[in-house]
Amino acid sequence: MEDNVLEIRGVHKSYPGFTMRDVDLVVPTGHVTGLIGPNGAGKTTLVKLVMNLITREAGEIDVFGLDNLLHEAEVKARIGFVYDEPNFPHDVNARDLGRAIGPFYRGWSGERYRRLLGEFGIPVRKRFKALSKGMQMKLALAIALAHDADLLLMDEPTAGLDLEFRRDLLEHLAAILEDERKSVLFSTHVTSDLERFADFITLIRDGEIVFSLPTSDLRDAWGVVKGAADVLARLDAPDVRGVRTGPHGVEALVANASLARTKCGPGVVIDRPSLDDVLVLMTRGDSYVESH
Amino acid sequence: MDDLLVVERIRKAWDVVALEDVSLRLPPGHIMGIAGPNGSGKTTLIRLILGHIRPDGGAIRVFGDDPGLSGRAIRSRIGFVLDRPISYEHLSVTRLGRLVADFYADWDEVEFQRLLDEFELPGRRRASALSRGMRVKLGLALALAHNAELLVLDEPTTGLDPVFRRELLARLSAIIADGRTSVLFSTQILTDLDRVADFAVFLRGGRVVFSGPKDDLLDRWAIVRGGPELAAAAGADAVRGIRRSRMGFDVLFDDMDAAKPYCDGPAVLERPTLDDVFLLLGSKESQ
Amino acid sequence: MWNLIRKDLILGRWTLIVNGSMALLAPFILLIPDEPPPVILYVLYVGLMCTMLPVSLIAKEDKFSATAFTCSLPVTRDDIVTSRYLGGWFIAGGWMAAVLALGLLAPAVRDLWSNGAGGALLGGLTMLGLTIAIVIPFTIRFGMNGLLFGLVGLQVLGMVLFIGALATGGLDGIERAVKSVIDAVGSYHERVGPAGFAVTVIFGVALLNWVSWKASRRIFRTRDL
Amino acid sequence: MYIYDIYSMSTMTGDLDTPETPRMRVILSNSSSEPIYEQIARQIRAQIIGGELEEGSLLSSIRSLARDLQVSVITTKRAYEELEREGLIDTVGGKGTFVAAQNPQFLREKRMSLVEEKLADAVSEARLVGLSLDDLSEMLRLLAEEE
Amino acid sequence: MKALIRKDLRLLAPYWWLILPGHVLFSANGVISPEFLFWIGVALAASFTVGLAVIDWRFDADRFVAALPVDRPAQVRARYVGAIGAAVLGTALYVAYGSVIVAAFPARLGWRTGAGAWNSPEGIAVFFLVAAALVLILLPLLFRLGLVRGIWSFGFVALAVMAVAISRVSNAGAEAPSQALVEELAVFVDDRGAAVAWPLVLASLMGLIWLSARLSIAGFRSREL
Repeated sequence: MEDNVLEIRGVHKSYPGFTMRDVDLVVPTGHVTGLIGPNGAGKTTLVKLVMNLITREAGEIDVFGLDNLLHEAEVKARIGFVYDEPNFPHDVNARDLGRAIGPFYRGWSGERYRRLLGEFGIPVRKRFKALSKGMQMKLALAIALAHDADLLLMDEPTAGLDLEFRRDLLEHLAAILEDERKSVLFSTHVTSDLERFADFITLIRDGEIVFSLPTSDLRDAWGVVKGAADVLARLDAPDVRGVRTGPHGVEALVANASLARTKCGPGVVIDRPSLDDVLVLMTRGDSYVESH
Repeated sequence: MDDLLVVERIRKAWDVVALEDVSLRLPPGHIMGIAGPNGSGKTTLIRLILGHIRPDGGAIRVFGDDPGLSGRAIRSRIGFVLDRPISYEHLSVTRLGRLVADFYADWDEVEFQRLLDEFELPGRRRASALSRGMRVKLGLALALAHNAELLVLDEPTTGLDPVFRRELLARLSAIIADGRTSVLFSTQILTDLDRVADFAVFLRGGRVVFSGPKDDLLDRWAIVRGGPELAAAAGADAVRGIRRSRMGFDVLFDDMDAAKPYCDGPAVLERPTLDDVFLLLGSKESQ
Repeated sequence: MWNLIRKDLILGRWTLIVNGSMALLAPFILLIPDEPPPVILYVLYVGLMCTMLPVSLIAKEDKFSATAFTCSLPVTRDDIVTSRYLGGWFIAGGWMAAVLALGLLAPAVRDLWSNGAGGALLGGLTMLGLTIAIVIPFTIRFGMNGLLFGLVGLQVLGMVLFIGALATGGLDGIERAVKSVIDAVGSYHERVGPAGFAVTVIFGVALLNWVSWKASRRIFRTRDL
Repeated sequence: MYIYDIYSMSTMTGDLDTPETPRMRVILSNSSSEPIYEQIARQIRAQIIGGELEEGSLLSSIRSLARDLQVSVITTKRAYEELEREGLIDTVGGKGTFVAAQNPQFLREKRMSLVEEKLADAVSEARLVGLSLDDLSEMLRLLAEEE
Repeated sequence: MKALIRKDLRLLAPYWWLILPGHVLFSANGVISPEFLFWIGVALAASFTVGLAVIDWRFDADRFVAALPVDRPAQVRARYVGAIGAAVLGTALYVAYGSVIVAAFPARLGWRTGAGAWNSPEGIAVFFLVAAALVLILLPLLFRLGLVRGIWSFGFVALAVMAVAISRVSNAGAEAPSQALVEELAVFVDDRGAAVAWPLVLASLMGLIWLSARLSIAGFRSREL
């Protein structure tokens, strides 16, 4: 059993206006890895590279220890995928989709698929176009979860879904993860979902992996130092991950809050960073290109 | 300065009840966030304010008038961004500006150009070529360029990344700084309300589950997470919601002091996040 | 790979039924007032309607950009291309045979086959083969809109050439060239006789499909979805 | 590396510590259990008693403070109301909010209660850690001599 | 209301260079006969009138417009001004194309001239009536039922109107219904004398427009957006 379900080494991919150069990423098995980053950072590109929807100029991608080009079919047989724009034909209903997709997967269970449809409240006969956006996403999820995949690859699966469904979905995924052979790679803008649920967080920006860290590190070791401008001088530079100046002082994201505490003394506020804070403080203003 | 928006016991139903007995008030110079799951009535409420539909029961007053009767006058003082931020996407940004400008007597072209620069929106680019975040900003620029007194935004932050969201919310905070303009926006991401929202309204199945200053929730309310013995707390009057958790029960209190007696022993007393409040408030067990 | 064809059949059920029924209208050709039409017309009509089936499936997949979904299933890209060719032949060929067989039940249609049956069938198969060989690589490379633009572009080009030839009086030059090609085929037909001619045509169509299949695989391998 | 240069850039240009009118400084923490409006009131009260905000100086308005701190207007209003009840600030209709005239005696009293409060915290912390009274007074003596 | 009209013009602005050449090419078929020219003219006029009528649905902007400071009667009035304007434009184009054709092929065609001819006042009035009638029926349905149900019900209503019109006129001349209508109007004008007939025709036309507008306003007032 591989200790890494997904390994991306030295991948190079470029679009007009966007390049991703020698990207390395490792997704450990049996865990949930959250992928966060601003629009156009390359989250969707990564997912598409793994699924071989787009070609790459250089680099290797191993899934379940197998090269995803040489063993394309076998690798994809064990991946459950959900894209931010579920692109099923519009005049198809859930029952047809199940009958058409089922045979592709060894682990497919029609019974589990029906149970998921019931649980997610998806009408079996209704045409795809007639479903609400939320319902369309739930159908894509039902299909991804119905064939007992070892890796769930999700690009923005909860876009436009409400809090209650997101919580149920996370609980559903948590149940799946009790089997430590399963893993989840989950890209989202709603970072509050990841805060409690993800074991590792990978931040990607402008085509570069900025870091891949356990969520506990971000939550417990990292800190946001808030204070007057002179506070920055007291911090040692390599520890600072990002700075933002506000009308009332500065906010500095540091990778070692306890170290910062010793440096700054008791008077300075050091908060626990939310993932939004991490993302905002490590992003330089508003540099957005078309989302990839 | 009386309230900009007054909604009294509004009822609206098609084959299913969309809004039932909803009341809220929005004074000038404040931000109100409306949160709720899909189909909880958020968009219905916005359509009522814009006069797209008429209520079946209750009354709604915007700037003191009924949107159904004097909709035109009211809408000339409202800036809106619908959940589809931009229509007529085949037009360029400047052309869209000219089209919308025609409808507003007090359209301020200088302000519109300034907003386009601030939001880094290229004038010649077609709206269809903009990302969702950029389109929301264009919608906002169009809404702000005729110094509207009430801004109505339907799920502006859905699908935006955190940096964009925080920037948009900061912009809303700046808008109300003049003390005259108010903002009403719906959202599914409760962290949007954490910071700048003054009032929070939680809708579930068309009913108001909470409505009031958001600070009450963050400063006064409390959550006790504990074992099965907490089931006994269900009866207490300060309890606003109770929900089964893995280890036992999570109980939501609307007063920190009322919660203290329940957290002796293993139970933990915490300050709630808006996500927790929202989930616990409407949870089935609490009804 | 047969799963892919099965998937297309299930998901494209309604499209196939609607377009397929068009082929069933073939016998109405008999209503044309003058003496019964040559059987080649009947077969070509059925052939054309049947080739619309795979083309409409490809158009549907292209319209909803469902190819990304198909490509995410546990299949290789080559499987997808191969399933389009085999699927095309299987669906179009199969339905064409069925419709023609069905037509035999009606006596009026049966005696249509009295003369020139072989040629007609050959014509139908050739058209089927040519359409599949051209449409699939074209749609993979340029998508359905590309194909439509291409067709419209060809028509406009044809019109321009025609007017150009009309203006410069080169019309008969083109006629002569076309006539010479027809004569060459005619003389070849005499030399090898109908059976030999049929074999060569079938071999030609098969070769074309093979080349087209190879090209499509190469194009699709590097196409970003 | 990108992150380093942002840090050094901000210090080099020194735009952070340009001398400004003695402005009120409020740093909010969102993970402390103290409500936001109390944090605001506490920090402004300390800056008034500490003398950084002299008598009569103009404070930023409720709304511009809310905008700066990215909090709700109601929060800053509640903080100002609390300070006004304590007589530390007063709002002149139309002109804004000013630091109220503090009579020195009232100021000393306020400072004394502040010191008392801090000592009480120190004592409770010490008890938690198991420090005895002598150790605590020893530490106090060392700290006092240092200044 | 003026802003709404300018809006529609602005929306069409990027498309003019595409619409006009298409129309000119299409109208060339009118060379066959006045009947052909008439119906092609009506088709062209309809492309303007119906195009304008559904423009906000085409861009999925009906909620966007309803959120602007305009009341519903103003939207209806602006839509009618646009529709009638388009019908006038269609009529003008019809006459223009006709005159170009007559000028280019005078001898061979020998179209009828004088009273009851395609370009006589009666001919133009009938053309305008038919072009406008189309949209005067469609708009109330669109405003009351929205796009999808509006177009469906329009289909049925239009069929009914066509059936009535053709059955009434068929005895006069099956193969040229429009010219038959023109003759009928010419006879109507002769009987009563131009001074009486034309005001009557104009009055009935205005009445028709007014009635359709009233229906639309009533329907749109209570429509939920």
